Amino acid sequence: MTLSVKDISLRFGGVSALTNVSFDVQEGQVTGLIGPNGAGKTSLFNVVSGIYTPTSGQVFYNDHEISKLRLDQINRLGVARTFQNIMVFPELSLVENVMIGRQSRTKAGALSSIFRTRKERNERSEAERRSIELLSYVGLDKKKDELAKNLPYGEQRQLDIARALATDPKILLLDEPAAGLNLQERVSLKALIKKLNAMDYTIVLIEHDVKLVMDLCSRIVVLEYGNKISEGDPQQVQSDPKVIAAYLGSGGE
Amino acid sequence: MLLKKYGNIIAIAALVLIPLVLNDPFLTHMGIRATTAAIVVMGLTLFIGYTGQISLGHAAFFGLAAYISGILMKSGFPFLGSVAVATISVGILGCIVGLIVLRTSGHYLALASIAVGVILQTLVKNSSITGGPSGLTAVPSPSLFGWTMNSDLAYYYMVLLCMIVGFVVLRRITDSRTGDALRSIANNELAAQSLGIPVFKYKVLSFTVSTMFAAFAGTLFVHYDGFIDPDRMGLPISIFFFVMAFIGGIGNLYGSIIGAFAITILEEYAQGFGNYNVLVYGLLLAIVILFLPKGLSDLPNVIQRWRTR
Amino acid sequence: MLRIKDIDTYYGHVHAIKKISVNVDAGEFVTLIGANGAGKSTLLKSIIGLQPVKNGSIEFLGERIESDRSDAIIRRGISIVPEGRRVFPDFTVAENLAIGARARKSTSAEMQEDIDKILDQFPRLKERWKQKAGTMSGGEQQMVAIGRALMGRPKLLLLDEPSLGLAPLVVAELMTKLKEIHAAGATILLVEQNVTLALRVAQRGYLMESGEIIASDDAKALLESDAIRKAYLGIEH
Amino acid sequence: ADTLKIGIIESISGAAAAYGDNHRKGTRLAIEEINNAGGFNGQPIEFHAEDDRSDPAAGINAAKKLIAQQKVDAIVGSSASLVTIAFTKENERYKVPAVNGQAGSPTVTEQGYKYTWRVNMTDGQLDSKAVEYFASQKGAKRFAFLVENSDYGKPPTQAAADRAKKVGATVTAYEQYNRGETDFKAQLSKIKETSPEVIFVHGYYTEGSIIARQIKELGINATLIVNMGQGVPKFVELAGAAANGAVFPTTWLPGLDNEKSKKFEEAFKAKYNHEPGAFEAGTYDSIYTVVEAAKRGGGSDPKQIQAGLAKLEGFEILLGKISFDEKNQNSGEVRLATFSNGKIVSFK
Amino acid sequence: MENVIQQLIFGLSVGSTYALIALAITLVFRGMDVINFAQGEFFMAGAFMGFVFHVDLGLSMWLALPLSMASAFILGSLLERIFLRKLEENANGLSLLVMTIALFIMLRSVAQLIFGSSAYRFPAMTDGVLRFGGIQISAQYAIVIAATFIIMALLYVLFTKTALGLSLRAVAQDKTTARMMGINVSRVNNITFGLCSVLGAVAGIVYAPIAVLTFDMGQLIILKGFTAALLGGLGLVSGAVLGGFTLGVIEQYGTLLLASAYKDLVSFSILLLIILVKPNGLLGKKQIQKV
Ligand SMILES: Nc1ncnc2c1ncn2[C@@H]1O[C@H](COP(=O)(O)OP(=O)(O)OP(=O)(O)O)[C@@H](O)[C@H]1O
Ligand SMILES: Nc1ncnc2c1ncn2[C@@H]1O[C@H](COP(=O)(O)OP(=O)(O)OP(=O)(O)O)[C@@H](O)[C@H]1O
Ligand SMILES: [Mg+2]
Ligand SMILES: [Mg+2]
Repeated sequence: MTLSVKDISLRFGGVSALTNVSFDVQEGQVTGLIGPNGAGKTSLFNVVSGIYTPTSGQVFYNDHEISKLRLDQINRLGVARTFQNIMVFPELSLVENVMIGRQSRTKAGALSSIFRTRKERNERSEAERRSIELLSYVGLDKKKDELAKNLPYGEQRQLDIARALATDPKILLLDEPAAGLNLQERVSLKALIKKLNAMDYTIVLIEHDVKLVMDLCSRIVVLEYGNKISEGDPQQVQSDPKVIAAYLGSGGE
Repeated sequence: MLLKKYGNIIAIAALVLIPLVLNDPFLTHMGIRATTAAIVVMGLTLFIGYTGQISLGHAAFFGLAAYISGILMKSGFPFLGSVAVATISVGILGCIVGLIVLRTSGHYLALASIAVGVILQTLVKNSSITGGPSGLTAVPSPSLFGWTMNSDLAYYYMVLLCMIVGFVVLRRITDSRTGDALRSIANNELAAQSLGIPVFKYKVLSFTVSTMFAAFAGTLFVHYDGFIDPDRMGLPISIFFFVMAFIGGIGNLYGSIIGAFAITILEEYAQGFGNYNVLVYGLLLAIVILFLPKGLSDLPNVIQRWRTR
Repeated sequence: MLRIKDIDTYYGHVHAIKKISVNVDAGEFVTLIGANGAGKSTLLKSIIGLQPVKNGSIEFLGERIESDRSDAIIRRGISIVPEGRRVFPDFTVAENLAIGARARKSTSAEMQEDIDKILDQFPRLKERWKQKAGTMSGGEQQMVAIGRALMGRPKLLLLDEPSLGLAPLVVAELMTKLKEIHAAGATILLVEQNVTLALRVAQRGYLMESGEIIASDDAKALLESDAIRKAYLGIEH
Repeated sequence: ADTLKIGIIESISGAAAAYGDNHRKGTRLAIEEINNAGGFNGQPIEFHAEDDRSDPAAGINAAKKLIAQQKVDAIVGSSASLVTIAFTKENERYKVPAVNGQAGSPTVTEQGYKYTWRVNMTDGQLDSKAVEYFASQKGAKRFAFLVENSDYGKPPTQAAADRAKKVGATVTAYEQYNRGETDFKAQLSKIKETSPEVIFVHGYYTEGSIIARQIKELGINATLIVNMGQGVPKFVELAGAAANGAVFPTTWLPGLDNEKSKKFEEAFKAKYNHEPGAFEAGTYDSIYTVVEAAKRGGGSDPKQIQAGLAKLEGFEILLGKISFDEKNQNSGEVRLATFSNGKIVSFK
Repeated sequence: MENVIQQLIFGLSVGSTYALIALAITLVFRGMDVINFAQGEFFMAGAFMGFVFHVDLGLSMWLALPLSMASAFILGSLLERIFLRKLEENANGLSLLVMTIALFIMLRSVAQLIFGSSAYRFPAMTDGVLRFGGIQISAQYAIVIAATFIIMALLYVLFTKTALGLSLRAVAQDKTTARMMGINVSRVNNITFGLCSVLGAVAGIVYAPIAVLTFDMGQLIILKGFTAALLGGLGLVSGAVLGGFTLGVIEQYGTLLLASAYKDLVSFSILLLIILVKPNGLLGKKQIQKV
């Protein structure tokens, strides 16, 4: 067991974004997190990645409590995320965007860069090579020198994934990675996630594309109004009347 | 093309040769003024331009180091020792101040930096070893190995050399992993942090380096002018440095140098307008902002865009 | 109602829209589809004057608008749900909706009527009425953006991927709603990634690729066309 | 013969601009008079003026420019002490004399520069004289100070406070304020508690006039002494009735009974439409001093002027007969004046 | 006890002048998302306009005040048209900020060219001193305090109850989207800047009798106004007023209890402490960034 969410509650003034949510993420699996709009999915990511401190409850990563850590510390432990709202570095090129992700896995300090030591130069060119490789995962290597702000919406989301991967995470939290992609592009995304999963990344996926979630995930957690209303494998969840009422609808897509 | 490739060398050659060829003591003097300012502005650019933060208190660090170095040398310390002690101690102070004020950001950081500036200024103004409000007078000129530097031209070359070294150092920082981290903070602090970048640490680092540049420039200033008073630590001077950084082109080290030279020249040129000098200075400033919102260093691009139109 | 003739749009040197012509007649429901980076959003931006067009002309209700200021174009009776939502983060839901009615200078009775309809459509917004839009969830923000556009009672409604981030049920309801307001007389231009859905609700469609229109036809015909099937639908199921 | 070229450094803009105005009026009148009377050696004298923006560094710029580029023979200025303190180093270095007729800080001449001369008295001398007079002649025992926290306000009043203690009076309070402030009730409340007989205010007349008003508002009953810089008609205009009875030490004031002063007053009023004050007189004197020095030194060369300055003993200017001490500081007579019904009159 | 209250009143009266400037800063910040460094100069310009109408032309205050307000509006919107309009397209907020610095330099210098370097007296609207028992406050300060609260109320209504206020705030948040809502951004900015100039004029005119008129009277007050606006919570109308009063009281007691030479040190240290504890000002709410 890698990630374990225990009794998490999160309140903003009167608004209860999460209420006593608990679940575990198994190593090497793709876990889905679904639920209606405003159910608290993103908030849960924000708690796990350290952006929000939970009002109560804890998050454990490999039996190590991380709910009190800063987000950069959590990232360094191996938890990376993408954002639902675009959060690329607009004024940096694509390759630079991804290279920022390499920061936590590189070491050179200000002094060694002032003296341009060989080690520093090697490390830097290695980081660049790796970044371009990661860009090719999401099909953006040809645009590597473009500024991120000039990318169309869909591609900015892809860039976000490459950037998160650059931190060499063990767990990857993806928040609606398919939003803004057309069907064909969703197919590539699906392939990418499968590939990553095969490469031993543990993945947590928030998506409103139910088909994508059902195809990819071995386990699914369903939230509604901040409460966990269901959990299980795709079959179980899909046939859970509570989930159908709250989220899937009886018609089905 | 040629300019791009040999631009640096041409620029350095010009900076070295022009004062020598023209041999106008006043021009040399303005050169010293501009290069000294450029050192502050380059450091400020690291913090404002690259890291995306704001400081309106750098003049206090500039002035404080000037005082320290001046007092040390007056009390018998060697030149290099005074400069080093002043720069390093102010750098340490900068680090401590950074640890405190960088908890805020945006306009509140601007205010916090102003507050720090005012506090330091008031302390200096009311202390007796600094000469109080009357300032520190008769600060000795630098002397190296028993040779006293009292030629302006020599001083100019010394400051110029410092500026070039400072430029190279900053250039290497900004072109490195550290520079990447700083720019990511300027772009999106939260995203940067979620990618494992210790944002606060980098901000403090950037602030400390920039205060050290200001401090170093302050020592160069005081041993040249031989005089400093508490007003030089004040908000107007901080704003002045800030404007230089902006006019040259924020987030661009060449811009810092261009900005420092341009404002120094602009101010001096405006003198020709007698009573209207301040108005002319303000107007020219406004015109630059209006037509070159990305600063003077953007001029080539603007011209090119204008040509292709 | 909207006649776009041979326009070009550039981002610096990037030629994002290449000599495109698009017509939307009064009362029509038209959709615009295409891959990432095809130029769909750019076309919408060009229509409302946010991205200057180089050549050609844009007519709205018989008048040339391509060199008008954006706000003036909007005030002619156009509303937009922009890409990336762009709600006003410091405004509450209430204020965001109110500002949507600014261009038209609605009376307060009209506004109340519109608000009631919108809250009916998105009950979630009622619960969040006084919350700052910037703190809302992605889908909630999308609802605000859609509601805000509807507040303008537009003659022409432009939607840039309105389904983005919405839960499946909400998307279905949204499409029904769009049909409804279309039936009530509004003209709609819809940009969507969810091609099937878009072509099901719209009457006519344009297919864009690298800044050009490569096909345009009846929605049904497009849905069945080989080009679309190959590019978008062939792989489904 | 060579033309005499004078460089003028004055604070046209910045914090000391009001005093730069005095400087400009005084010096220009003198130059005009001299040139109308045939100039120096039959040639009109030339001048180059620079704005020091009330900033010492800008003052150094100005001095470098005037000396190195304009090749002036002497510098007159500046209105601001700190500026003068900073730039006179250049005069020393290039051996070009500087003559000051307005700056008040003792440090200007205390630095001991050979090429720096001052014809007016220091504020320290003036303030101390005023305090001494009140302590010994008027039997005042309790003095409170309210001064601008700057080089302008502090050093002279500290000297004056020391003098007060020396002559057996007590200093009940020594409060400070910053340039530009407009409310002094906190300081005045503290001062009021110490029930002083005299309140000495040293600063610009803008703040000073407000202080005078607020002293009345708080009902403090003490004689107000202000520094020379405030002893101008503007003070009355700004302070209104509150100015009445305020006393100030000065080097010169209108209505003196001597030919030179009368002529100056007339010419000044004709040119500028208002009465001159001590600063206009001092700066006017500084130009005459340079020209006379050139005459006595035998030419317009900086060296000759410098030599001539040393020979000026006894030369009569508005401020009295010149007598430089070993630090080139002129001494002179301190007069006390007061505001009476809106007019400046001698204080008895 | 009486003295304590008296000193508090003194502090509050000084604070009200800070609050007046802070309110205008708040207006521009809410409307244009920029700190207007030229606000002190609008204050100065307004005071001089009042002086010209009231003293030079001898008009009664009832005429001079509206005339000054009208001229101030014209001045403000003119400046916006010439110097700021072109920058609004440019997303870079710093360029607006630096432009207000340039405006500050220019306005001040023009005032000096017109009115010279010397000071002028603005006659008090009333000379009276109000007394409550042993406690006194000059009537002019009472006018300033009244003006502060009136402007606060007006701004509050503007921001929360009017369509213009809504547009103004929308423009400050996101100009492009504001345009998509059919808002004429340039016109809104023009009005905002005009209004901030009007506020400056009102502040200048009610304050001028307390002090004196000089071309550089805006210099110190802008720093205090800026400080007050942030201290209370940037962008909040009530924050500007609270910040102004707080700063005034802090200064008053700082001067009373400690050496007056260290007054700035005391007040800025307290300020630094406050913003470290409350990084969004006294009334500002903690911003939780939603991602
Ligand atoms: N900072 C905040 N302040 C107030 N309320 C908040 C804040 N952050 C989140 N919320 C509320 O918490 C709830 C959960 O939001 P969250 O973003 O987690 O939803 P979600 O499940 O990701 O929805 P979506 O599918 O629409 O993205 C929402 O109703 C939102 O309005
Ligand atoms: N600001 C910009 N500068 C330069 N190029 C841009 C800019 N914005 C968009 N582009 C380019 O213009 C093209 C069209 O972009 P546009 O955003 O219109 O695509 P789209 O069809 O809306 O894509 P998506 O479905 O991802 O939203 C893309 O190739 C993009 O890279
Ligand atoms: Mg979400
Ligand atoms: Mg798009």
